[in-house]
Amino acid sequence: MMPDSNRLASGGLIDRSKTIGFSFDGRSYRGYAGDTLASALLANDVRLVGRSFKYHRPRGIMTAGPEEPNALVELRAGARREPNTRATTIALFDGLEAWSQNRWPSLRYDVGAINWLLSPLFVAGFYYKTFMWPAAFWEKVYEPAIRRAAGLGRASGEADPDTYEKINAFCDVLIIGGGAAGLAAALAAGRSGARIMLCDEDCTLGGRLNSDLGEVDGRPGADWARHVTAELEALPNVRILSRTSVFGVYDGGTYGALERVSDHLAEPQPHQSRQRYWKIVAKRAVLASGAIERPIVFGGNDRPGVMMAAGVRSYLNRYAVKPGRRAAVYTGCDDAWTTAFDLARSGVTVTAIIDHRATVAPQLRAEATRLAIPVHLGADVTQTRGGRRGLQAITLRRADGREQGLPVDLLAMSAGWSPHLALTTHLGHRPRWSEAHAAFVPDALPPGMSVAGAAAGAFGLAEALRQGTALGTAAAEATGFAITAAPAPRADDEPIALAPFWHLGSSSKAFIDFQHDVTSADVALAAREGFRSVELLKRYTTLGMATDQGKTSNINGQAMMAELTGRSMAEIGTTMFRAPATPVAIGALAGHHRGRDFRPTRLTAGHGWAEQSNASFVEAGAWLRAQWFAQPGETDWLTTVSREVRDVRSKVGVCDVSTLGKIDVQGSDAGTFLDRVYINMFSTLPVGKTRYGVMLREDGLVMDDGTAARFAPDHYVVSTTTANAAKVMQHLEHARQVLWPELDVQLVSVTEQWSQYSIAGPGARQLLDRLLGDVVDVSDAALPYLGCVEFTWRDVPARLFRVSFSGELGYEIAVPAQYGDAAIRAIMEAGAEFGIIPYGTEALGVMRIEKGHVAGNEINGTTTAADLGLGRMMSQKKDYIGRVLAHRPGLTDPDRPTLVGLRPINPMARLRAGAHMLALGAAPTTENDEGYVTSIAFSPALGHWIGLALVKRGPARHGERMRAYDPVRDGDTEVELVSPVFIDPQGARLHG
Amino acid sequence: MRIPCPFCGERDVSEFAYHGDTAKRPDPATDDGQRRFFEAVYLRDNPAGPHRELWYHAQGCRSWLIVTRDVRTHEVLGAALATRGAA
Amino acid sequence: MAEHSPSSSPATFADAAPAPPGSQVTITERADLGLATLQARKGQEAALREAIRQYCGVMLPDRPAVASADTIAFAGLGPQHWLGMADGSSHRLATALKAAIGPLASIVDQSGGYVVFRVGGPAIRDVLAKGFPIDLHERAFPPGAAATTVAAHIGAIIWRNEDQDGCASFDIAVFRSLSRSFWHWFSEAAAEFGCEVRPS
Amino acid sequence: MRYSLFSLARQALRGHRDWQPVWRDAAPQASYDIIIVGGGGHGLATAYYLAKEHGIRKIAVLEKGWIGSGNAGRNTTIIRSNYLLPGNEPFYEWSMKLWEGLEQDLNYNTMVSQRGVLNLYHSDAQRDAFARRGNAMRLAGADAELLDADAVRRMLPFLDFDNARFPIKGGLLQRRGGTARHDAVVWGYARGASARGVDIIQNCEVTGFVRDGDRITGVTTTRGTIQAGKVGLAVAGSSSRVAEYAGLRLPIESHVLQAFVSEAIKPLIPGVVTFGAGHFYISQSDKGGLVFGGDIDGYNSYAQRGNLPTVEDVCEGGMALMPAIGRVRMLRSWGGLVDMSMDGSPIIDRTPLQGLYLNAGWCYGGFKATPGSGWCFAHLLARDEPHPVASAYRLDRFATGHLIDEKGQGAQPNLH
Repeated sequence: MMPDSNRLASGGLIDRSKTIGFSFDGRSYRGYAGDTLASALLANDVRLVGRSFKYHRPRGIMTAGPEEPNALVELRAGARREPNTRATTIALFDGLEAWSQNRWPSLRYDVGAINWLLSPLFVAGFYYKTFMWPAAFWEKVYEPAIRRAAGLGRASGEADPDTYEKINAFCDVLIIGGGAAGLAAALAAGRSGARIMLCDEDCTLGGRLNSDLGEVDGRPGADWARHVTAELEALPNVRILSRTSVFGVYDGGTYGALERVSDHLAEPQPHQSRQRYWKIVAKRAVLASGAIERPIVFGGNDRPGVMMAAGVRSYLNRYAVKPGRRAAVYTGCDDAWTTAFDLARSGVTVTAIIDHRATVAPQLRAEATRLAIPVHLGADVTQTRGGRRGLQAITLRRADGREQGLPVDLLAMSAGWSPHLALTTHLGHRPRWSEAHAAFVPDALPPGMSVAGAAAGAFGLAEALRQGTALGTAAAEATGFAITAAPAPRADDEPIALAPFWHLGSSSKAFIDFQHDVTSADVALAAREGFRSVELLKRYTTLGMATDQGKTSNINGQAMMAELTGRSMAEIGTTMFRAPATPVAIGALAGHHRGRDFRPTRLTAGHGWAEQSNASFVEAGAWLRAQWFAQPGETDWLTTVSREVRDVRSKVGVCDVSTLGKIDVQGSDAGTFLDRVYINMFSTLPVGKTRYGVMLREDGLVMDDGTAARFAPDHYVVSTTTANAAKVMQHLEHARQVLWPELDVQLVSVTEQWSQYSIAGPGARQLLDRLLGDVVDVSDAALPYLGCVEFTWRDVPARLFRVSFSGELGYEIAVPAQYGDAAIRAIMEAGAEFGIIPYGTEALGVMRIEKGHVAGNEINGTTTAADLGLGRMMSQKKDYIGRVLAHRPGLTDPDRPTLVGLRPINPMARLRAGAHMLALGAAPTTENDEGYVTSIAFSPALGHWIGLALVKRGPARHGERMRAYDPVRDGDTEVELVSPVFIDPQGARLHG
Repeated sequence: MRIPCPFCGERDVSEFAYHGDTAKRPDPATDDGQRRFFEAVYLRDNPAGPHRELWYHAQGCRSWLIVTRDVRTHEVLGAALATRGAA
Repeated sequence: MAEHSPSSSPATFADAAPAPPGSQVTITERADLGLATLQARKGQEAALREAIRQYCGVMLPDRPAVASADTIAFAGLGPQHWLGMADGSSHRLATALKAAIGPLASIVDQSGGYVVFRVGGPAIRDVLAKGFPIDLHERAFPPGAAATTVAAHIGAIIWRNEDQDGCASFDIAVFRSLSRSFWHWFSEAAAEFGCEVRPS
Repeated sequence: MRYSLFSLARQALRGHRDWQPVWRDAAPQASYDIIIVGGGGHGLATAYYLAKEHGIRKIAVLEKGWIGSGNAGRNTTIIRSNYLLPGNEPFYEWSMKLWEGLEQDLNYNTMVSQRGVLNLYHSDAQRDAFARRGNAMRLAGADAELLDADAVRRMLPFLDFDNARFPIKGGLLQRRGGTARHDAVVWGYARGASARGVDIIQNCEVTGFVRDGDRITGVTTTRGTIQAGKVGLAVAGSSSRVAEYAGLRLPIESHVLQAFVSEAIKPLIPGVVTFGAGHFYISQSDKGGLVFGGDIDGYNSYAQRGNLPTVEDVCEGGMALMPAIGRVRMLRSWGGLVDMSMDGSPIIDRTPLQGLYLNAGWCYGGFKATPGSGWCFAHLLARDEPHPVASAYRLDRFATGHLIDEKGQGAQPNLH
């Protein structure tokens, strides 16, 4: 075959000086810059491009746009493979590689085509009626077969190697669509000085102007579009985004759009994203998204070579490609006659114009006569014939009922146009049926949106230009920009006449949804079985649910259902369009936020020091925290953590606790305020003291715990857990602003301001004395347990708190975070002589469990203060958030699981958190479930595992033996319930 | 959806945290406190129409706002600082 | 103790590629910047404004904006809530403000809380648009405008300076713990334009 | 007509001319023993079991639109019984058992597919929380396996194990979990109920109740007043609105939950996978589309549509978990109105009004509950006592404090 055999010698918007090599199914071809894959395939006389979903029917290119249902390919290879990519929208690039889909072993010889023989069985919903026996066969036999057969293309299965970006944009007027109406709107609005964004999904602005031969302002439409584009590009207030589809309308004038930045290249340039997801906030929008041509439902209408009439014009006029050699046109609409005329002028033999209508405008007939095209009015195409190569002949039924065969390899069809109005319905507004347009047209619109051109049912060029100008002007004016009225661009076309018709009864398969192989028989079956709502029709037959979103099929299916059930189109209505109006790559909507950039990482000021100290890190919410610091020779984490615990309890250790939330509370009512948010009293806390406190939610359950330190009568610093810092801040702001705005209290987060290090162990005081002795007295008398002090250390403000989570003599020292790195190095240096070691969150956890302190595992949103053994802290003297509802019977039930300690009977046995507590001998059932293990640790001091658990009536059952039942880890351990305080119950070490 | 913060101006909904209706905290001293608190905490206004609700501008000025919003259309009908509008 | 933590400059920029010729974006850290939040005590807002005016000649803005005098500036963060800024003062700004204002406001040192980046260059708005969900256009965000918002999941305070070298210049304050993530996002967003890291 | 391969083949030879409507499109009669308001999965299942298990003869299901037009057709089709709390787990396990026999019971292929549900964990604390859940499942007789990272890697090699912000440490697997074809569930129950004499009345919106003092004796509708011995509400998403007609305030907010489906592709994902460090879950339908979703938008809504922050959040989670889906395109999104209850768990109970019964508060998890919910609601309506596995779903539990709060978020519905 001659390469490029269907290319016209001249014309079109392609650049013949730039030849592009590409391959399809492994065969090499040539095209030109400006081609799409579809136009280049047609130019090379490739007609069979894919196999249909269910019946594996041979399929060819049907349209020239994003509504294409048939010509879907796998584009690119390896990790960049993109399934289901429409050949009609892929700009040709050098080295492009595409593969047909849903066939095996090859496109021409597809074993799946055998399904065609079984097609009488494979009607709508056949699987609901069968495949039920034997039951076990579903997952094993039937479903795997169905799953293998379904889907079209294959995802790569590898991580997407390209990058994506999100961009925010704001404008006065967003114009969606850069065809005649959109360009006219942009020109009118752009000249006003308003900030304009113009988005068009094509690589070149102009829309149908690039495919049709009509003139605007006395020059060819495509020329006019170039000219207007240049003017718009010169305006600083206009931003043009080509290759950009607006895919969704959201609340508040927000629009989602996808820009295909480098899809027209083999791969993105360095630092270039593949696609950008734009989030556009617009005060006004003009929708000029055009219209979609409707196919006709007749027997064999899916054969390669049966194409949409306007698509054929695109191939002829824009791409200089003849999609066939002998053509016929089948329509009920004036517009498609132009296709016949353009074909004839391009040298294609047009054997017939077959119009369903009995009469048409005389000038159409005159032009047909001039071009020697036979015309059949009141006639239809009832059948097609052909092989894998596609269409060979059609059967024409004349007005008098006689049928005749016509040998053709191209049939251009058109049942008229449907406004592409998906974006008008995303906020729940429904279109209305217009008899005049024989189409659904926009009715109520999203706030701020107007619709111009074919999208509004103005199918003629002149009217589209007039509407675009008028609505562009109005939109700019509405955003406060004055317009000097300019006339609309001129075109002298006639309004398009059409008579709606939808389908012909046919003995063979007449396709409605080409991609999902939904036929007229399926719609009839749905009607018979009661699926009469258009929504049920869609769900039962899968009409419109394929990747083309029913752009070409919905209306025909709905019309047929209306007819079958004796309802009008207005009565039956249409299904709703929902975002995205054009399918959008999932990667684009994620943008930068994947891999390590999924969420930002918070690092403490001492992070670099910890890295240098061989820390292993653990995610704690957004933070990375040092989990342990392995020393040379330590090969497993338990050895390291046990050593850290022993060293703290025998010498001294330091732990970075900067991640704990810190809230600065000031004001003359600060004490009163804290009394209302904590269950215990804080207004009575002396200056220079800290106190442990518990906060409840208003529902009476524990929200968080921590300490508050009082540095002045009107100044407290509250600490929160790492996990709940933001939640507590929000909660306190709610209390301050919403509940008690009358109080004089101010809050600000100082979590980030202070680097804070916990120094614990018998050597802690000596170390601090060495470090700070010249500026602060750390003696027990001056700084007793729960004391706190502010001071200046080496010209830097610092704070010291005598608090302990480990049960050891403990302090926390805080310095402004810009000095946090210096501080930890100074602590380590001063601590060297005392044998200081750094310890991580695991050792911290071990020591708090040894002391029976509750943490996030126990404060899990379902526990009361009493459950955690903190019930006595609940003040009887005051009101506080959560007090009233904490006294509901369900929260004071003595049977509630309550905190206990656990000790394994076999000292070698390992405990695991998440095990459930059962009485010895009790069957493992939900009814016998008495609680669960919340936290576990290996206690180096005791030499065995210990645990904390919430067990029904736990505190009354110390000494009782139970099972810690953990079937998911094959665990079933006998344990004794004990006090949760395992170490130093008298607190001697703490006060040491 | 965009919320007009009285301090920051109109911002995307993603900057805000939602709290629910504007039920006031009952007087804890009354006899039927538990019933009143139960109603305030659990029985929510859930109309299909304009709804007065609390939002927190967590990623902005940290103001609590009372926003009136039609929950059928998501149209925001007004927003005020809770410190002023709570009365 | 005057060393900087590794989560801010210079380690933040340690992975920065050399700026390609013709870079259209610049970034630098405003190191040693003094920062302090002020919140008016109940009923003291007018007195606080007057005290600040007398102290440094600045009228506290009642909206998201920056007002400045020679060496000190205040950004409106929220109702009756400001961020004071002074070059080279580090934690001493809060001390100085407390001495000057006394009990009219709750004053809190935040010099360690934020890292402040100064960004500019001809393509800076195109870079910021990839993260900042606010309108930074000339008309919407003139010099002196400020906003607290979120960029790429990172909370940020941004304000616009007077233009520098004919280009818009912005300062961006992010929590210190997030400065490395912020830089990572920024450097990726700016890569297509070329990004020059300038010493502070 | 009984469905089978044989009947299908016979009809194929006859051009499928003899198929009958799957359910009768009934007109309202003057009075019924029991009226179910809401023609979704729960309402239709309730009617089916009332007729089949309890022999109630005069039942009507009133649907304001077309059956299945609410959440039954707007979910991500997942079935599982991997709950934590004793108030929940036995109920969901009972529902799972009903799923396992549903097709044979209904003679309708609802495509129940037990391909497994895997919840990934990313930290030791999360592993232990999942172990607690898995153990609770095992106590209730459900299946649960705790997998380590290697086992997950063998199942799903294309997850991001190596470059992740939150590395995958393992997962909790319920092999019996999976998906079912949501619309088919509606149609199957409708067919079964209709065949047992239930009147399924579409385009019949309830506009009020007929009261006799504190007793409900019927409903007013857009198609006239209908008397009833008992009225059961199964109108999740609109529960507060309908209950308001009876003067009831419910512990429920209506929220929007978005979900998404991609273009169909050849099999990639075997079962259901959930991300433990973000809001994302995904499965692949038999038609080939990746069905995925995440968190609710988080504000009251009756709009059946959401906004972009949630779309982005879901896709970010998806890309963080499985960057192999980056080039797969999102094809459709939808929004369902969900009843978010104050503790995240449902309500199946009598109301303070005699004759009025409530099935509500399913949050974003009602689909998997469909058979169990219908079974237990039917039990309650027929016998006036709660079914044992649903006995914790009381309406007064918020007042008494007997909450069933799986996530521990308290009375903050948008966080459940």
